[in-house]
Amino acid sequence: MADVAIVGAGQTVFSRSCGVSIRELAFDAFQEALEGLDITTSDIDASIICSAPEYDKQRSPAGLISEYLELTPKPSFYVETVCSSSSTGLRVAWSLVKSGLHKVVAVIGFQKMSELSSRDAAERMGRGADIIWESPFGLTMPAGYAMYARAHMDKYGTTEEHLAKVRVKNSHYGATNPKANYRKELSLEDILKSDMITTPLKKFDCCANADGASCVIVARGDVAKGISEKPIWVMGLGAATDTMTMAGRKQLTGLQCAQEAARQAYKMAGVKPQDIDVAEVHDCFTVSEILAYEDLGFAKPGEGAGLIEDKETYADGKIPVNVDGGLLSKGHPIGATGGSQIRTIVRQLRGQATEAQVKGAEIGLVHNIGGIGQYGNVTILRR
Amino acid sequence: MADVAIVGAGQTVFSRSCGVSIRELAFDAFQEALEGLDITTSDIDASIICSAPEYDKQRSPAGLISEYLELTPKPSFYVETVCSSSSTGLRVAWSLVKSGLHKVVAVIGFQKMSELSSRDAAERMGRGADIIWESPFGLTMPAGYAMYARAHMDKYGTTEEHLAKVRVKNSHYGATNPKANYRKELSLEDILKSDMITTPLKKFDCCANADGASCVIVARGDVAKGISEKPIWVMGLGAATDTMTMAGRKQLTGLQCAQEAARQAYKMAGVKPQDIDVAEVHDCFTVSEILAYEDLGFAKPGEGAGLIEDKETYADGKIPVNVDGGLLSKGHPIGATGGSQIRTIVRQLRGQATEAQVKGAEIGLVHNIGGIGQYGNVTILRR
Amino acid sequence: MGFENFGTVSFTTEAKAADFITYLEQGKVMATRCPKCGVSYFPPKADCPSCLSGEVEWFEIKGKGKLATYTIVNYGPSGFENDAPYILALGEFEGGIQIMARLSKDIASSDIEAGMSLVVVPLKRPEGRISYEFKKG
Amino acid sequence: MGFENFGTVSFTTEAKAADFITYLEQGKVMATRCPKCGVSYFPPKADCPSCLSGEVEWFEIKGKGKLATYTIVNYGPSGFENDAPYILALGEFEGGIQIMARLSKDIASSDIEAGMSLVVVPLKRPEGRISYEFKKG
Ligand SMILES: [Zn+2]
Ligand SMILES: [Zn+2]
Repeated sequence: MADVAIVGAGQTVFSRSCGVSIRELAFDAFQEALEGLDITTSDIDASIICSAPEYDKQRSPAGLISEYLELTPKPSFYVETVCSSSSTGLRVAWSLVKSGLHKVVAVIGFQKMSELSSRDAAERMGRGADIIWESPFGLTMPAGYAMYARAHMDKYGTTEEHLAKVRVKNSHYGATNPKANYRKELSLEDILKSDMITTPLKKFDCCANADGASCVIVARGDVAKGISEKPIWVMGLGAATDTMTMAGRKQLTGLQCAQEAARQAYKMAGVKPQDIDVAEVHDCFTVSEILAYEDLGFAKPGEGAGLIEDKETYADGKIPVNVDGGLLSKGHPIGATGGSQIRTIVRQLRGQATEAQVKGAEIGLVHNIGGIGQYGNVTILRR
Repeated sequence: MADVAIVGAGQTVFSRSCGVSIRELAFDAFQEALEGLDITTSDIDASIICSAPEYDKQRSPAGLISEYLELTPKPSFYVETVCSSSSTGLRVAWSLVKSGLHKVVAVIGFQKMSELSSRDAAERMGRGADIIWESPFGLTMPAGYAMYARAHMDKYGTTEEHLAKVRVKNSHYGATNPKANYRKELSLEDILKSDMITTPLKKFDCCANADGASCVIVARGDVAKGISEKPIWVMGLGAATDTMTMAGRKQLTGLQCAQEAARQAYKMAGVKPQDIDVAEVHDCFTVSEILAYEDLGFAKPGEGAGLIEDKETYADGKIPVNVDGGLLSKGHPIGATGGSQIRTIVRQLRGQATEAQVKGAEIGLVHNIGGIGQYGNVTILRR
Repeated sequence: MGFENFGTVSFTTEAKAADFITYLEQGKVMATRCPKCGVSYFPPKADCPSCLSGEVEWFEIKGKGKLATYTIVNYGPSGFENDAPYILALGEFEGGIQIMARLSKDIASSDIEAGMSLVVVPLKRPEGRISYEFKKG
Repeated sequence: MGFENFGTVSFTTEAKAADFITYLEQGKVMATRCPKCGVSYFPPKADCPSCLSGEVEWFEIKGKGKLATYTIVNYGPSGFENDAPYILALGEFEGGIQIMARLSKDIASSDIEAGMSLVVVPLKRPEGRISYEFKKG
């Protein structure tokens, strides 16, 4: 029986350029996460600050954000797995609580990507791969995912239209999400005719950089029941790592880190893919969502494209996925993304989603990937 | 009763310039940590990678090091509290094990500070304080500690000679530590006549940048007994955070984050300062060691200088401190430092210290501080 | 206007708290206070973590403080080479406000002593940059 | 000699595995193998994590591989602007070795297909930099 719960979840609007400092961004997410909770700042026993440090001008932002939110003298530290940093933060928060060290822990993710010039940002892109062996060839995040896309197409017949249909769906839901950066509905044609970035991925197959923050408050079961009317229980946690290099990958048609993380999470939660009522998956690229369908067991290997073709991942489909618009619509402020995904599932399970509420959702799943499939994180939550 | 143990601890030689890559540096520490243990790499359930990211050219080194050490597909992530990153790593590893998620966890700390030009390194120095409010004045790590030193001198009569005597002791022990970067014995005069960096701290009051890695292997109690002949038990863990800004500090004659971390660790371990047989404290500057004496309760507030004056922190004194030479002799490869401190205490408690073994040491303490007193970590270990 | 001309080197520019700079240009060193719960903040915060309000008001730091501690920095980090030596100090002011700033070049090092009386005043630097510093109070 | 002239942009230079570059200058693309436990590594490792030995030996990657996947990159990151478009590919070679490199400019994009035969060869770039690439095998 789960005895660690999420009692609050908040996020800022994700935008191309927030115009405020990272501490102020964090405050806004923190404020939303504490809304309606019967606690104050001083009830938080520890904080975990999550981001990708290459975008921070501030060294060691954990101390800075702790001071701004008056979380001192409670322990605070920084956790990172690139794009899945705040899911890793949730895993660590869970273990801090479960181990008995703490009762209430805040997981705060943020990224202010607009702080860097686009040239500096592009330089960081180049250092995301193995800097000795693969960065010198010009490997980037889109190129890595593009190689997965190509392999999937060659093996299973997935097409560029299938990829585009993921974006059609996500742009449809993103249009009504007030926290999303990109809120325009896109047609299949818009997407297919957009600029080719790295074959077969086009501009609209890719999510965009953003500024934003998220916050998730985790509490011990007994405490959770006392402070929140609708605690959401952490049922399963999975995490796995794959090689940094593309050369080391043993499978090119799916992310092994996600498959392994899913296996762990389902096992711990005691549920199966067909038990999931609503899911958030890491659609940094359209292809990533199709890989996720298969890696999570929503479709068999090679049958992910069929799921979007049949619209089964729409809100009224067999397994609604990214009905908040996903990273493709919301934008991807690296350290904040996992927390935003968790927030969506928490709201779905509480029946509080203002946009596309999946009726009667009881069990939800978050799939959050760091890097080009380096870090896989799967979290299963229950109302 | 403690049921989480340290089963292995290793470190590289700390040097000004290691000439190898960070992954290879990590390998050397990992190799030493696993020496004599009845496990292989595949028995390690998770890894925590610790460093200060400003010195890394590689983005997200956790994935890189995981691949090099073949720790994939097990989860791996990055943890940071500047200079105390690997003590934070130990705390997180403890909770991952205690919570039941994992049985064996590796904590790998590293830093290759020589990777940056000295100009780039100095630029990082400037961003270690609050970059909006205090960095623009030119606040650096030495200047922050110097302000603590001045306040301590003014209030308690501590002198520059007292500070220098800490370095005399630490250089004495460092001279025989084969892992230390600085292995020359220094006289009181050498130290007092060295270049003034930031009053009252002189060149030899300061530790130096270094390259190095450390590794600590943590295991669940029952597993620990099976794989190690001499497991060292984790009895107490304390962690606290103080404000990023100097303006926010409520006490200038001691580090509140260390006092609070010590209180937690003693309470959890059920021991008192006088029960500690040997300690490693964070002597990034000579004054830091004197503050640590008081913050840890080895001396009353204001009486720290007396402890070094009376040589009570030498190996044959009342409370031996930094008898491996401390950061002042070893050098301070930021992310690796905590693990190196832990390694020294593990070797002391096992009776395996090759240099200054404290006879019959049963209980040891590690005090590891991040930043200018932002992050305090105290760990109590028992043989 | 943001923090782009604040201090010797600005490491970041944007913040909700940037009104501080507008006031500083007008000759005032300001802190913030939460009108709901009364807590005051220096460095100024644009939000109140005590009551989670996003509304704060500005007030000027007036009166005399006293020197809590200081250090004469002989080597500055990158960008500060021409400033060194400079004296960093912490001053305690009314209402529990503590400020870190430099001691004015007017103050001879032989005159510096713990507890000495200080005021905090804006400092327009020759290159068009702006800051604040401590003078004898 | 380290990795300072490897690829289009070198992000770091020092490594125990830098003998790779010496061999590359001699026209050989090499991997490492642990003589104790027989495991082989590409990218080459200077240590063997399988048996924790720090001793490895070098061997040349010979023979033909086949194209596993690829992408035509139209926009490179900083420093790669002049290279784009370039084609990144993964090739599978004997003994479970997989290599990431670029496809040679000799290969017309219309000729590229999954499974095509490849060899990996050193590439001396005009600016004195060195790399390796896939040619038709
Ligand atoms: Zn208030
Ligand atoms: Zn071997």
